[in-house]
Amino acid sequence: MLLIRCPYCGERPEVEFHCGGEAHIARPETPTETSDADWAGFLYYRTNPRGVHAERWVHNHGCGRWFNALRDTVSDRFVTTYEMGTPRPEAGSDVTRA
Amino acid sequence: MRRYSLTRLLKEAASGHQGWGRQWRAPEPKKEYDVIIVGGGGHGLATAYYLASVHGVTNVAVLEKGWIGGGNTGRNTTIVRSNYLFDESAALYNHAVNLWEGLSQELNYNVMFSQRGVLMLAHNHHDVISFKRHVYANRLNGVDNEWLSPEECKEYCPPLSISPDIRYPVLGGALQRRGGTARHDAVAWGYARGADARGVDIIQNCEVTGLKRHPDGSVAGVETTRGTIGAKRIGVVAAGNTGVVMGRFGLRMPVESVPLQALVSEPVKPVFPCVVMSNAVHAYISQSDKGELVIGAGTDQYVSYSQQGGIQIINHTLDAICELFPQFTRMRMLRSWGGIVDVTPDRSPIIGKTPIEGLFVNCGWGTGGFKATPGSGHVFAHTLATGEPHEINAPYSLDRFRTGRLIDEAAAAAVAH
Amino acid sequence: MLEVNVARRTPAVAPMKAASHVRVEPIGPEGRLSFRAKESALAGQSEVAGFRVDGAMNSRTVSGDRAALRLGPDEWLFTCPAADLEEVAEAISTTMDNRAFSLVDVSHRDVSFLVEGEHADFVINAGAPIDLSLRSFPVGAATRTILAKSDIVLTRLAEDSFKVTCWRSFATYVHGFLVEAAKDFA
Amino acid sequence: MNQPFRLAAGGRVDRSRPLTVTFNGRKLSGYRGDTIASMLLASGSHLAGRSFKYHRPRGILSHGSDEPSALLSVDWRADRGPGYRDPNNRATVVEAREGLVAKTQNHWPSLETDVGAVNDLLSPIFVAGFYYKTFMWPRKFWDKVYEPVIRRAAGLGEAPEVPDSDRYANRHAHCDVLVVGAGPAGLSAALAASADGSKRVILADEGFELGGSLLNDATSTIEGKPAMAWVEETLAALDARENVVVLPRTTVFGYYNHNHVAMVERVADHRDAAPESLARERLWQVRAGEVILAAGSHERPLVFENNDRPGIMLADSVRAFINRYAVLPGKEIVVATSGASAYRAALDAKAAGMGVTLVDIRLEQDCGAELADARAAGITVKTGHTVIKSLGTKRVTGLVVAPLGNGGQIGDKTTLACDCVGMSGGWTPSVHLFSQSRGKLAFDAELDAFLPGQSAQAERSAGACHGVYDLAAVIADGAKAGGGSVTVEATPSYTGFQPVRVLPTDADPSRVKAFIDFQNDVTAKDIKLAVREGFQSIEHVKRYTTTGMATDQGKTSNMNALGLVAGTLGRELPAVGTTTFRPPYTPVTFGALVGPARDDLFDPVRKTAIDPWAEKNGAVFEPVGLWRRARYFPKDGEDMRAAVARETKAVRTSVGIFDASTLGKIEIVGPDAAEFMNRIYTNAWTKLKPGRCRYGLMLREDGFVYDDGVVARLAEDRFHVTTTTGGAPRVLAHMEDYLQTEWPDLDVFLTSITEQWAVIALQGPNARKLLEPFVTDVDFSDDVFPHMSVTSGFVCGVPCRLFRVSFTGEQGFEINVPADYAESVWKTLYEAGQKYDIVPYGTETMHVLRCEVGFIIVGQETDGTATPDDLGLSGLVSKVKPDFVGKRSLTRPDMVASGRKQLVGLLTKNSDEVLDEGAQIVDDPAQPIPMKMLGHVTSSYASSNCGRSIAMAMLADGRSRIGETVWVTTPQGFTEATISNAVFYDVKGETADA
Repeated sequence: MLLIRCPYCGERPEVEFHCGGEAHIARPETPTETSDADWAGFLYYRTNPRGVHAERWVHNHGCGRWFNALRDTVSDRFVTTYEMGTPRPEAGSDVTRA
Repeated sequence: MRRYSLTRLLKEAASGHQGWGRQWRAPEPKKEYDVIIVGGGGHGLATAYYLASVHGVTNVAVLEKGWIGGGNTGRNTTIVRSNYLFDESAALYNHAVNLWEGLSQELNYNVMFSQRGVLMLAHNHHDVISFKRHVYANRLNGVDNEWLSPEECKEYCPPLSISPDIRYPVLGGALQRRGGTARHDAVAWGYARGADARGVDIIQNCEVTGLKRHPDGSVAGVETTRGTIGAKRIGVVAAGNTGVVMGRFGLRMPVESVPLQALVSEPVKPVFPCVVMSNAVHAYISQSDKGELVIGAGTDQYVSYSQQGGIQIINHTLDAICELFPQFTRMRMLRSWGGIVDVTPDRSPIIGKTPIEGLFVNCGWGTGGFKATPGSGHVFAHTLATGEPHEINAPYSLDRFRTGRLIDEAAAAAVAH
Repeated sequence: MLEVNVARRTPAVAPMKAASHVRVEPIGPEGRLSFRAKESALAGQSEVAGFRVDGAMNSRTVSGDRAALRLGPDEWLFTCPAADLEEVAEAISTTMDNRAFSLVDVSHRDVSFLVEGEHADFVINAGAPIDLSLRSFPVGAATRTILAKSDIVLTRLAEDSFKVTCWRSFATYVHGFLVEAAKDFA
Repeated sequence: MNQPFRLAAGGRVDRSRPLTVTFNGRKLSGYRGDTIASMLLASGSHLAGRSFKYHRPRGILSHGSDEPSALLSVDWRADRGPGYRDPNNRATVVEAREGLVAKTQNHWPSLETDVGAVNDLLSPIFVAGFYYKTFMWPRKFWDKVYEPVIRRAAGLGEAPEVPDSDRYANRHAHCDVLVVGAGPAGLSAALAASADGSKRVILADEGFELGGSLLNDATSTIEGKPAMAWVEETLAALDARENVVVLPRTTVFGYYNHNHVAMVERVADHRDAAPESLARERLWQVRAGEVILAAGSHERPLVFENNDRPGIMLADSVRAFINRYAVLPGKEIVVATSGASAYRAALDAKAAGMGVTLVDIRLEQDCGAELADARAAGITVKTGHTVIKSLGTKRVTGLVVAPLGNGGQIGDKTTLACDCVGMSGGWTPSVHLFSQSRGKLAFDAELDAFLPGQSAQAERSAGACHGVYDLAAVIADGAKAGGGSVTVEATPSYTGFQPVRVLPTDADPSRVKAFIDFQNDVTAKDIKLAVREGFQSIEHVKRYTTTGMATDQGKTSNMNALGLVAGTLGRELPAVGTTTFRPPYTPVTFGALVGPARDDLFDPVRKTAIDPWAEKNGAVFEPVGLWRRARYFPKDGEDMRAAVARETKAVRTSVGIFDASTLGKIEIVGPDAAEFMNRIYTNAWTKLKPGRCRYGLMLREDGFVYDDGVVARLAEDRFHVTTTTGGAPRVLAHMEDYLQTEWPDLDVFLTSITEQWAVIALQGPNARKLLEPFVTDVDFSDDVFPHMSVTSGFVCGVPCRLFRVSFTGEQGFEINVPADYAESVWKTLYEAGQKYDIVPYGTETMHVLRCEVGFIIVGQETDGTATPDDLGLSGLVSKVKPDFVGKRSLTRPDMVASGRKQLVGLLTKNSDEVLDEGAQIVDDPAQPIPMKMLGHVTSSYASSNCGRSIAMAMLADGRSRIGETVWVTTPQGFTEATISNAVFYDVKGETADA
């Protein structure tokens, strides 16, 4: 079970959280003017990297806040967590391989 | 290929089994192949086998980064069934079951396909409607699936508790008698042996690191840890690693890879006659020929390539198992493990063309790929041989995510209101 | 003339006897208000109608018979005597007038239990996965977390005394779970 | 009592506490501190079971949890009745207790004479993977004949037949340092880690006595004192420290992410008089700052012909039985070894009075001090010798040995008569947990072992599992891992061994049964066969031969198998790879993993405030998500159809009362509340006036219907939203997600009030007449309080939110009252309703009534693939709003394509016939299979108000086919139905919309 550092509550066990998938996928400003292909890209296409992954989590059984995290998908190690709306940190942009 | 048979087994026994040769060669990669298959799991090996046996395409290589069958093929709960709701799914999975039924004989390799029946339990009014919808749709699609009363469920699976006092009483079940289990490793090995005998090169410990393309953009071959290998067509069948391989080819995919766990108990004498699945309480269970209870657990919620999940997933699965089978709490978990499954937005696979000419993909089987192995390989072989999808896999295109024509079995199972 | 003031309260759970020296007892009616406001709206003020809103995250600040549980950056659970509820709500609305905030009465949504006695922390840790050592969860700590298969709000009243709050329909489960866990300390 | 092989004195058993257990019906006697294995040996017997495949007689190989052979079915509480028996318990770790009832397994008719032993004669056929090569003809025979036979032969013990009578506990714990293993390394580590009192330390050991290898060591000294004296002092010191928790009988079995470690504590099974309330086992889920692994090592068997005979055991186990249990494993022992440590066993056996011969494969010059010590003790030592085979059947009677020429040729054989053999093929560090932590293993050729390499988590290894074997060094290594440092004087250990995979022999290796995996009956020739057939990765060999896949998970066999594969391939051992270890370290009961989550605590049963009344009044309930809801209220003798017919009629003719409390409710508050609603729902909210309600429809971003419900605007900045019962949690989560991550600028707050307000629905022409007298501060006149209005007031004296809404088409009210008041308000209204013949109704009647008037239920008519237009609800989709969740997806090509399934009604030709919900629809029932399916029935009821059956369906292009006839599946075949509008009942009199 992962140990996740909520930016508001500190380290808490994974069962208090829900993962919301890849982060920083911007919802098109004007969906009606977005092509079907681009809309599909927004809805469905994901990076799914082997290495550091930016993803959304919500502390839904805790403070209820959404936040972002960088996690290595090979080691499952969290590089960092950060508040919604802040850009992806440089930290750990290196991709580990196992 | 020297055939296996009882007589040969007896002859070998007399001579100390010195006569058995390799089940498949370990060749050096050639400069070029007509078709390269990336991924030596069941689906990839089956694809190679049918390319050779059905389409006469034998200049084929299967490139496996580790050892064949080492991914989800060797890590699943070996359930085979085809009682899916939508026409597209029924066609695909039933195609597979038809092939399963003759597979041991066709491959001359006993894959121990055991049609012990798959019983899916209904625990609430909503399940009942959903399962009856399946039963009726299956009937009209020629897929066997029948509705059983709780008493009939108990009769078919004596260890089952149909007490009205349990948390989610059993209100009935949908039984597919043709469903069952098979010996997962044997499927990979049998296809490998069959493909090898027809000239296919199975190359293990060979990881694909990049794509070579012609000036016109079409595929020219792959970069691997064992050098560059040319190819006219390439089929990626990399399951959990699809995103990684396609990423190396510069393509983004509508898949996410998550851990899926499973476990077995210590072996005991026969106690569980069939496969039981319960979506409402999330439990799958059967008993292997060796006597182990084989239990499928859920997926973890996050993308991971670690092949390791959290213990809370195991706990919840066993909660459900022991609710339905309270006599099993004193059984012991012997082994648990994780696989990496690639999941699509509609939980249905992608089998067909990609934006790159000559590059084809077969992925997104999620938690249910093993059962489809023969059918998947068969239609993907057709796709690779002809360059066009077989009518059965035509609906499973990448384009459906643009048009919205999803094949959403998961959603069709819907949610309790 | 028809008597219309006939409604009476019925508690969510009938108390069970825990055969243990860890006591698990339902707490009676209580005024509970879910208060939400962003930092900007509070403009640095430290209290709202007698409820402290400057407490640290996941802590409980008591002033008289009123307590404020800081459950999120912009979320508090205010508790007060059931009888004071309306007056308290009035006061809060007045103080917060023409500022963005939310005040919702959840007095009947929630049910609370007292878990008390030596090893009360072990009893709660039978279902709650968080660290309850005094170092990590001191007296006065309060947080939303999980107890087995239910959400709870957990408050530490004293070293061996906790308040467990859950939604009404989960009360029987939570109560049953705590009583079962307490058996280990019979 | 009869313990011929028990030493008169010594050992760690408590002779003041004699006890007896039952073993295959006969009494075994022993003492507290015994295991069933030591008691069996004390009685002079080794025979403890039959092997998995060949049913060969097997004895006791080891003295610990790595035991592959001596597996027993144990009834732990025979005196308490059924539900306490389980199979496959290792005799070597079952702590003896008065009254235990143990049985051996996998034989018929008896342990001594087992018909299955015929397999041993057929073993030339039953080689690795033989079943892949046969049993294929005739095809049908696999399921019917071969497989059943194979299954009956396979399997070990019998599964429990009755529900478990024990309870199990769970505990989440946190510590700074978790020490795994209480041998010399672990004790030393715990001592150092806890020294300054600042760290919380947990020390866990699987044994029932702490001390690890030192428990079996009667001769070594530490700081001049007997080793066990050091253990006792250390334990006393640890007990005195408040920051230390010491857990015996606690197996650390799983090492998960982020130092989440799972252990199982055996709490009750060893207790003579454990209260029934005491949990049998407790699962510990520990989050550790760091983990110190001091798990020790496993001794390797020697691989030679018939190395599996009863009486042949590991050399160190011989020591354990003599020194710890004061039991002689025989009278005449041959110790066969490839290394130094076994000399201790020989010396201890000699000292205990056994006749001892030592056979060492190593040459004189390769031996150390141990050789001289043994000879000095008068032990005959044959160096440079190999073991050809053992003799005997159910007990070893001799060992055939021979000298090895320097060319490796076999010299003259001699037979050493014996009734016991202690063998040692060297040592394998227990790196299981390190490997589970996903640390990388590194091969050490010097020690012929995989050792912990690069760590993946905050963990360190110490002692034997770290490749450190000398006692003094082990204690120092432990202290170092614990963050301290000590140097102690201790008896030098005999260390070092010469790796041998299979002992040299002149017999035809293809005929010899030399066992690698004792439980799964995997022999050296099986491994070689697998390699010959092209299985060269160790994972392939494991899967093909099943070596290492038995209940001992290959603890004693993996290195021998690995070495043999490498040797056969002529590769370096690491090149073959090591198998990755997965949890659990030893098998763990499902019960421990389930813990309290059984019966009433499996899943919460959510009940409404009115549920007690419903139960008293004979309601039949149904589960809806976690909720249980009243489905209908049968009167004497009524079945569901009759009860529902009565309830539905009553609602349309007078009044019915319904508990709608489970509907999800969310209070949406803030200046931007209306804007938020506009973005979440498909329809517009800006113009909705406070005091008015509107039906709202919500999509997922992919355009499919997600949820629906009536929404009331209580004030400019306050909405009271209702959702479906099942949808409540996900709708709130969906809203929070968009609010926080897409529109953080909006000033809106969401609060769940599902359980704050219980909801009593009064529906029917007399609803208002019944309700009005009990409500104060509310004007019921239609112009002030029309259909789709909301107001606040008092009902029966308590504050309420009163909705005038209808899910039945009749005049209706939904009275929201604070939950604690609901039952008494309900009772009051029900009493007063008697003069209108009020009926309580449940979900089934609710479903019928709403269907009669054409209301859908999300989750019944919809299945996650329906658009608003499919449901005929395009009117609810705003054309003017620039955007809302899901809007863009609605214009995707296939969302607007023809042929989509649309909501329609179906009327059966025979008006009494009620279609099956889920039934499929076709145009031509005579067409060949696969048929073209046009849609399916989503809802279907007998409607007493319509005087016929009614059904809703999703049908391809259905709206354009009204009036046409289709065929619908029935259990027997097909039936004819006419497509109609999905509205079946024309509400008479004062309707909802009046």
